[in-house]
Amino acid sequence: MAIVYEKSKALTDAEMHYCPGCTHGIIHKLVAETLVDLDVLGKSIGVAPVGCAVFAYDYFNCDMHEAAHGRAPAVATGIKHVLPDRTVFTYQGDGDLAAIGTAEIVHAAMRGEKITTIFVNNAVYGMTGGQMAPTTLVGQKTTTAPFGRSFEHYGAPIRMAELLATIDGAAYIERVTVTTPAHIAKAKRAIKKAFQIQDEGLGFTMVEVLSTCPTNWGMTPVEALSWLNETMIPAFPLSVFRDITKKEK
Amino acid sequence: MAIVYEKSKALTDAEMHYCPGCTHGIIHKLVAETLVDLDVLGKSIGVAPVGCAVFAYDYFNCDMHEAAHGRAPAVATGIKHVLPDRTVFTYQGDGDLAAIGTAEIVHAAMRGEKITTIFVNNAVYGMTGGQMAPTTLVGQKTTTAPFGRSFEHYGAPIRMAELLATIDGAAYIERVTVTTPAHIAKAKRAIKKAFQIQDEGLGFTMVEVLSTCPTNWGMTPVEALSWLNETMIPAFPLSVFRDITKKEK
Amino acid sequence: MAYNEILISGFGGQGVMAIGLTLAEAGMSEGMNVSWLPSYGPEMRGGTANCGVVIADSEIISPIVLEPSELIAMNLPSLDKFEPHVKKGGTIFVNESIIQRKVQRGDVRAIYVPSMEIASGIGNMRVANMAMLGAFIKATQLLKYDTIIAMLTQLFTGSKAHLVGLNEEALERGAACVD
Amino acid sequence: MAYNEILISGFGGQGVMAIGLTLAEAGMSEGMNVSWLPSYGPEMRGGTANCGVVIADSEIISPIVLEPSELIAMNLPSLDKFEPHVKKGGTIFVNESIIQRKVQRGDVRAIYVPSMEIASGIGNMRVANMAMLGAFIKATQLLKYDTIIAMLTQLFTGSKAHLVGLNEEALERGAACVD
Amino acid sequence: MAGNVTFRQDRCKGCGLCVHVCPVKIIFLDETVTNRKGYHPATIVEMDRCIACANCARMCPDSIITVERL
Amino acid sequence: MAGNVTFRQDRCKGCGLCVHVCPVKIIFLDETVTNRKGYHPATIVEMDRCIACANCARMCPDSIITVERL
Amino acid sequence: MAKELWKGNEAVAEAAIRAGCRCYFGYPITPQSEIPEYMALHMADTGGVFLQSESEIAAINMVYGASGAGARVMTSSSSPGISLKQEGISYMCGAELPAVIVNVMRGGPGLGTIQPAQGDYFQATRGGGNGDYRLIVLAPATIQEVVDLMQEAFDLADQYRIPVMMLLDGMIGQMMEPVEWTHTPASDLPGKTWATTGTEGKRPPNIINSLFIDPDACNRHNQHLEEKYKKIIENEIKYSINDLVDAEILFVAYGTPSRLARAAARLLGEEGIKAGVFRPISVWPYPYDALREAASQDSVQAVVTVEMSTGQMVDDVRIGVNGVKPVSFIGQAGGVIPSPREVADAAKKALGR
Amino acid sequence: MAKELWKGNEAVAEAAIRAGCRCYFGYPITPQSEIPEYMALHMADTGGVFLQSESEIAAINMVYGASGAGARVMTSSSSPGISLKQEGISYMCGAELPAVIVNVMRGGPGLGTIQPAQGDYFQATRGGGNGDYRLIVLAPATIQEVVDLMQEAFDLADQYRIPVMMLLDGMIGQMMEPVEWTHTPASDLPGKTWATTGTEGKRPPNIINSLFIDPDACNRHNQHLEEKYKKIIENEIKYSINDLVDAEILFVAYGTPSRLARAAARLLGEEGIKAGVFRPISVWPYPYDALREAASQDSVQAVVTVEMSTGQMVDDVRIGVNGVKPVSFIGQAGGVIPSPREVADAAKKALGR
Ligand SMILES: Cc1ncc(C[n+]2csc(CCOP(=O)(O)OP(=O)(O)O)c2C)c(N)n1
Ligand SMILES: Cc1ncc(C[n+]2csc(CCOP(=O)(O)OP(=O)(O)O)c2C)c(N)n1
Ligand code: SF4
Ligand code: SF4
Ligand code: SF4
Ligand code: SF4
Ligand code: SF4
Ligand code: SF4
Ligand SMILES: [Mg+2]
Ligand SMILES: [Mg+2]
Repeated sequence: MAIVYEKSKALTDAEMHYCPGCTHGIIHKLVAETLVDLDVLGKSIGVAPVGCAVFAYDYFNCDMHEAAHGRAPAVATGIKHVLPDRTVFTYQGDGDLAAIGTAEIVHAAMRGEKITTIFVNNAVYGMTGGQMAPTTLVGQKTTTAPFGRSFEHYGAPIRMAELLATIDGAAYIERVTVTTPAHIAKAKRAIKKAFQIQDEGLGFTMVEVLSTCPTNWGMTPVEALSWLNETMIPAFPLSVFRDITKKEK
Repeated sequence: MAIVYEKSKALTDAEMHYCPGCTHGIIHKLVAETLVDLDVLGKSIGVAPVGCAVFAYDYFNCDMHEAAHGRAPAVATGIKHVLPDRTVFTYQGDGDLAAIGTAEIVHAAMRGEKITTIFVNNAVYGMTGGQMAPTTLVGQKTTTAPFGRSFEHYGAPIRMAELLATIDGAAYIERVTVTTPAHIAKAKRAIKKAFQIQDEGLGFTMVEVLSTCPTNWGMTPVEALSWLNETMIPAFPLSVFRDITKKEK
Repeated sequence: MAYNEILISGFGGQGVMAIGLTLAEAGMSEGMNVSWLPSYGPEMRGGTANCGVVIADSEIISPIVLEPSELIAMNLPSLDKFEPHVKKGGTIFVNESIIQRKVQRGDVRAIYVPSMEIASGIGNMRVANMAMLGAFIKATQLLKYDTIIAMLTQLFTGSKAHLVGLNEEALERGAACVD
Repeated sequence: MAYNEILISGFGGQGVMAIGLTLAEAGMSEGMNVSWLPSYGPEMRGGTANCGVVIADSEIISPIVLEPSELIAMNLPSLDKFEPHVKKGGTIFVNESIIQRKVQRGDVRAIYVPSMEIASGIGNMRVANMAMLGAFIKATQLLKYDTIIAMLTQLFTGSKAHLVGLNEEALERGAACVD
Repeated sequence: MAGNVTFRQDRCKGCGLCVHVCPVKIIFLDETVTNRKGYHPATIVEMDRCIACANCARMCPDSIITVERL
Repeated sequence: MAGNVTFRQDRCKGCGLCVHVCPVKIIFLDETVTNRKGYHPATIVEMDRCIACANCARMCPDSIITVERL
Repeated sequence: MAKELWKGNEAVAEAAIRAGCRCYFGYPITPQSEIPEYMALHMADTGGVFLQSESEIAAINMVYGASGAGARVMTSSSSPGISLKQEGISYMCGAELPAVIVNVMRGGPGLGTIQPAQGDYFQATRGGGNGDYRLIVLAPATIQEVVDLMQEAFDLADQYRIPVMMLLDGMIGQMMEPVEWTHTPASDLPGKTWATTGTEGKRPPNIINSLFIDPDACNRHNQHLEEKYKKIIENEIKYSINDLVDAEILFVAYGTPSRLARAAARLLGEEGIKAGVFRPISVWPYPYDALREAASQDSVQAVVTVEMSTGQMVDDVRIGVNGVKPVSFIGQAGGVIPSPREVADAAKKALGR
Repeated sequence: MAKELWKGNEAVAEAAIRAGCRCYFGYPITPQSEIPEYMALHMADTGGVFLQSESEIAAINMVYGASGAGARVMTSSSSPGISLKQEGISYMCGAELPAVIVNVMRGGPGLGTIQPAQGDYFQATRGGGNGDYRLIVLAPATIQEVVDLMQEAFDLADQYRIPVMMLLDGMIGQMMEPVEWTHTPASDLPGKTWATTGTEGKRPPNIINSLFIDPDACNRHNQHLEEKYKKIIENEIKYSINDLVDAEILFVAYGTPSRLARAAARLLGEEGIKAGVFRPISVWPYPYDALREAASQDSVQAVVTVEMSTGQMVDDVRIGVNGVKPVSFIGQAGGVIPSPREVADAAKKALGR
């Protein structure tokens, strides 16, 4: 009897506090599995954000540092410069990374910090109760955009992968999702590649993962998967936006 | 006897504090002339940065608001939402806009704020005495990069025009310079177009102007012009990066 | 002189906050001073929550209910946590549908309400909290039954008007648990 | 007991800070207590700047020179601004190359040094400040001439060694202005 | 190619994502059981139909599913 | 097409940008004059050679040049 | 007018709108997100501006701009978010711009907890930002008072050209109490002739600025601000006193703890110990003199400060009491609410009983 | 060892390197940019890290990360930049991480001026950030003291797991004085077993965190911090007293103004008035008891606080003196330095002469 799948050793036994069916949990697994696959768990330091993933420090079975809202890339920069041979990653939501933390992520990318950022884009501020995020879709209703995000007032959602891909220090940028087993497999490959490129010291790496927030979208977890596939992906195309290992070949 | 050129009415009689030959002064003139040409001086509110242009409030002959370092786009946003029929512009250096103020400029662009940003890129922190800027060229020596900016440590200079051009809310983004009378004429056209698009309410507009800092570059003003032309322009190509009026046609 | 300090506690989703709000609104419309103060547990989703309601005909000094005169315990952790703090001579309303144990103290009055059975009997699980409220009103005589009905009638209009009846029935059946 | 509070003031670029630093370094190497405090005017570029140097054989209390015992005025605004603050019996060194007027106070000693003429005579405009320093040393007898020479010799070596001589000459010609 | 699937039912949040992705549709939420968290946990009766694809386990956000190949 | 160029010499910073861009090379910094700011101001002697192109004025960062066409 | 049950956070927002606030900039944070959410829903009805900013820093700088442009403007946040606004607040004080800033305090330090606390007293009253400046800081204890002070906050801001902070503990933000909406007639306030609204070619340019590069000018500006602060100290101190007659204990507390102190006083009364409660309503300007006077009353044997913190306002109590009576402190931090029982015990300890 | 003439800012940087600091993150701002510039030039020699960050906020959060990873780390800035670090400082205090933060104060509020001032005393000693926390704050008055305290600052930080702030007025940053470099042997400090350096599979994960969502846990954490702060108050108070014998006037001043006060004391001495100077070196923990004791001395008739601000430390002086003697204040703000003459006059006024 062979085990086909079991919980990753890189996750602690703590029960996760995420809402039922929230795909934050799936993304955690992929990161954890990658740390095991690449055999870097013991030399990894993760940086947790402020957002629904704030308790990520309780879930990953490696050293963890809880950052202030938006500042995870700066914290990771501090860690990596002290410990250049360690594997350092940040795990950040769209409010954290694309709103308050815009400057920090842009500059970590510019400096080509050898870190990996897992960017969980769920088009909303999950933790604080469903307010508008910079990634909220035009027309999408949130508690602070009760009539739907208006283009006239707030513009269109920001596409961070595309934006960061304009920066030379970024070595690898891909956008994926986890709404189907196939997507999950692809997301896993992206995350693995990002960590590999980090360990090769080639520069900043980020995987943006489109994720659901059934609670604040007001949907069942399964409905949320469909909404993501049908409505979010067109606004946030899945693609590799930068890969300097390709150029080199 | 016809006057071919005289000091713009949109500049006060105050003597400017800029170093001899610093092209900040030329850029001031172009903005001033534009306000007169478009007949918007009386309805203009300018936002001055923290940087060598901090005293811009003494030079422009319109209402002026001095912002905290990097926050000019937020200040301008506040003003414009209160007074949507006014012409609002920010005048910012590369430290101000591309370092500490990264989040504010990105989000003003995302929201499509109907403001015009004049972005003076001189590849250095002028006011504080020549420290490295995010736009400092690789290899360029500064007081905080005494051995020259290293790509390994700091990455390559950030290209804000290109970065902001990935954002839907940006209506017009161009990079120009003022090192020759021909460049000056072109820069003037760009600035004029940006203000026009602002007044048409089409979105965020920015003109990045490559500018000299003879003092901190350690050059004569004329040498500085050549260095800019020969060394900076290749790193910061002059071009229109976004123009939504073009698409519409 | 009325100065009631009421604590309502249970799982998120059991209508704990709504019971409190209804009490506060009713108290206010009967001309009394009221306050309502929610407290959410450390868990950010699910978990236990409670609210304190003060209803008084004099000035309300503190809105914080630490030693309630009445406790409405919707689940076991709530009863465990707050039973010791109820004032001597106070009343504890126990949601006996999911609380297996009895009140242990001898110096308080205990009232047992099978709220979920009542609700499922009426055919709408969402009125379980109204059964608790009914018992409360009957036992304390603090508020008029009519005040609640009037509030319900205001709240549910149009297509929702039929809910008034359901709620009323829950109130009554809850009240019937008080002997 | 020496407790000299010296103020050196002039345009940026006149070597004001360098005079002060040289004094402080020399004082230190002669075993005295010293402090050097620069003050830049509100203009960020150009404009007037000054520095205060305290040289004492006792503990230096405050490094801030508000009432100098010696003032070295390199330009007119400096003389205008600080002449009134010089201590009674103090000394004012006037860069007479660009200061047209005389010292007005009768209770201080005034020494006039044509620093720029001296410098151009030597053939290097950058030694003008050394002429002022020479006058200062001669007049105050606070520091040894040799100390300065030794410092210069340490500073200028190799291809710059010839500057020692120029500076020395400037010091001497400045000293000659003191009668 | 049969599989064996185990759930840590006490931790199941009844989100239904495993149900959704099972290609052979054998997982269901057991409404007869309410776990300590108040949810109806996922379960399988027709285990012999399982093809051990592990879709369910890969999808489960709470990592409570283990899949073995018999 | 001759021009007349005036400088507010007291405000000139002697940066030489006008000198640099004058197509007919008639502007020079007058070393015989030191203005109140301590600079040698720009000046023109051969004014009749000026073609009133205003390059100098457009380039002057301190806006101290006025150009007229005679 | 009839009473209505209002939640503190929503009452803050509604009261601001009724006070003529037409401009809100803010960033979500628990436990005050109902304020921006209420504004998002209702500001548009008034033709006003609601904008969710990219950060608290952007929000305060938008407020800076909007206030400069002459608007009645506010922002709100909770503790860590308020920390981020400190530079902006310092700028607004320097540039003398009016605005209302609401801090619904949660437990700290750092991320702390989302439960109610009072750990930001120092930050609010001493200036968490750089330089010598003050805010007017108002600390209501009931929702009705929240509502009443909100109008006053905007008026004071405009009258003195100063930011006014509403310092609420998270409890006040979350609780509900009846509110009676009274219509306050508009105050007679100076016109905003300094605002940057465009010259229209009719006046010299207005400049909003906090830079005074010349130290003498900067010092003069600071002395000018000092004068203004003195005027505020003279005219705008607010406090309330309960049960001072024959009090042996004088509790000092602001916000919700003042209500705990009154509950403690009732418990003490049951034991025959008389206790009064001194409640600063303006915590800057602080009612030092009134407090000293109350403490000086012969019957008072000890002054006990009650806070939801590890002791911050107690500094002001010491300054006010100035040694005339012993001062002690009782409090809990991090979201824990001290019970009236332990407050009463602390008082007994202070009395040596 | 021979004395060398050092500029304050450069001495700070050199002393940090000698104290084992191997990590610097900062953002330029006048009047302290010589610190990062010196670090840029010399940190590499030691194999250490110098990184210019994109902002002060990024800098303090890099410090947060580097400190968590076990490094001896510092940042420096000046007033407005320090305002921006407040959230980060609050986090570091919450997470109990050591670091040294240098503030070379300039005039405020807002952009203010680049001239020296002391307007950030409240921010430094009361916490400009959210929540109940403290920093150790050291305020040297000479360059030699800067250098000596720098080593101590790093050691205290590590010993107590607390950020230590060096609070310098801009004057100390810019001036030059002779320095004697003495070699302090490394202190016996606890190992950083809590650092996030990677588990290597050999220990359970370490977590650096300031979040305590459960209020009881958060309160316990606050009480734990309180205990630590009490220990620091017991052990780490530093001050100096000059000329207390028979003093009629007691000046209280920190940093450069303490030297002005001594100059004023000399002027007063010439007029036959004896004046002593009490100088807190640690402004947190503040030497309240020592100050009260000094002020209680019979000869002392008045206590006069001297600051380069409109009056901030005077609050602590009042708390310390606690009414035993009258307390008054003399100061100038915005970069203006009060003259010994006016300080002496203020003293005479306080004496009623
Ligand atoms: C300085 C600061 N501002 C605001 C907050 C409140 N806050 C906590 S999480 C969050 C946003 C969370 O959204 P996101 O980053 O998208 O993560 P998600 O919860 O959606 O996964 C905010 C605004 C905070 N804790 N600190
Ligand atoms: C919060 C804050 N940080 C830092 C500074 C110091 N500072 C003033 S201007 C400046 C950078 C100026 O560079 P840039 O924006 O490129 O303008 P330039 O002077 O080159 O035109 C800095 C860092 C400040 N005033 N405020
Ligand atoms: S609020 Fe949304 S993002 Fe947060 S745990 Fe719940 S579903 Fe996930
Ligand atoms: S420092 Fe540079 S940018 Fe600033 S005024 Fe001088 S030359 Fe211009
Ligand atoms: S392993 Fe595959 S077939 Fe078996 S239960 Fe899971 S999803 Fe269904
Ligand atoms: S995916 Fe996991 S948590 Fe969700 S229902 Fe299935 S087993 Fe339960
Ligand atoms: S106008 Fe043209 S030709 Fe005449 S001086 Fe100027 S640059 Fe030369
Ligand atoms: S460009 Fe202007 S400032 Fe420069 S030298 Fe010519 S006239 Fe003078
Ligand atoms: Mg999100
Ligand atoms: Mg620049």
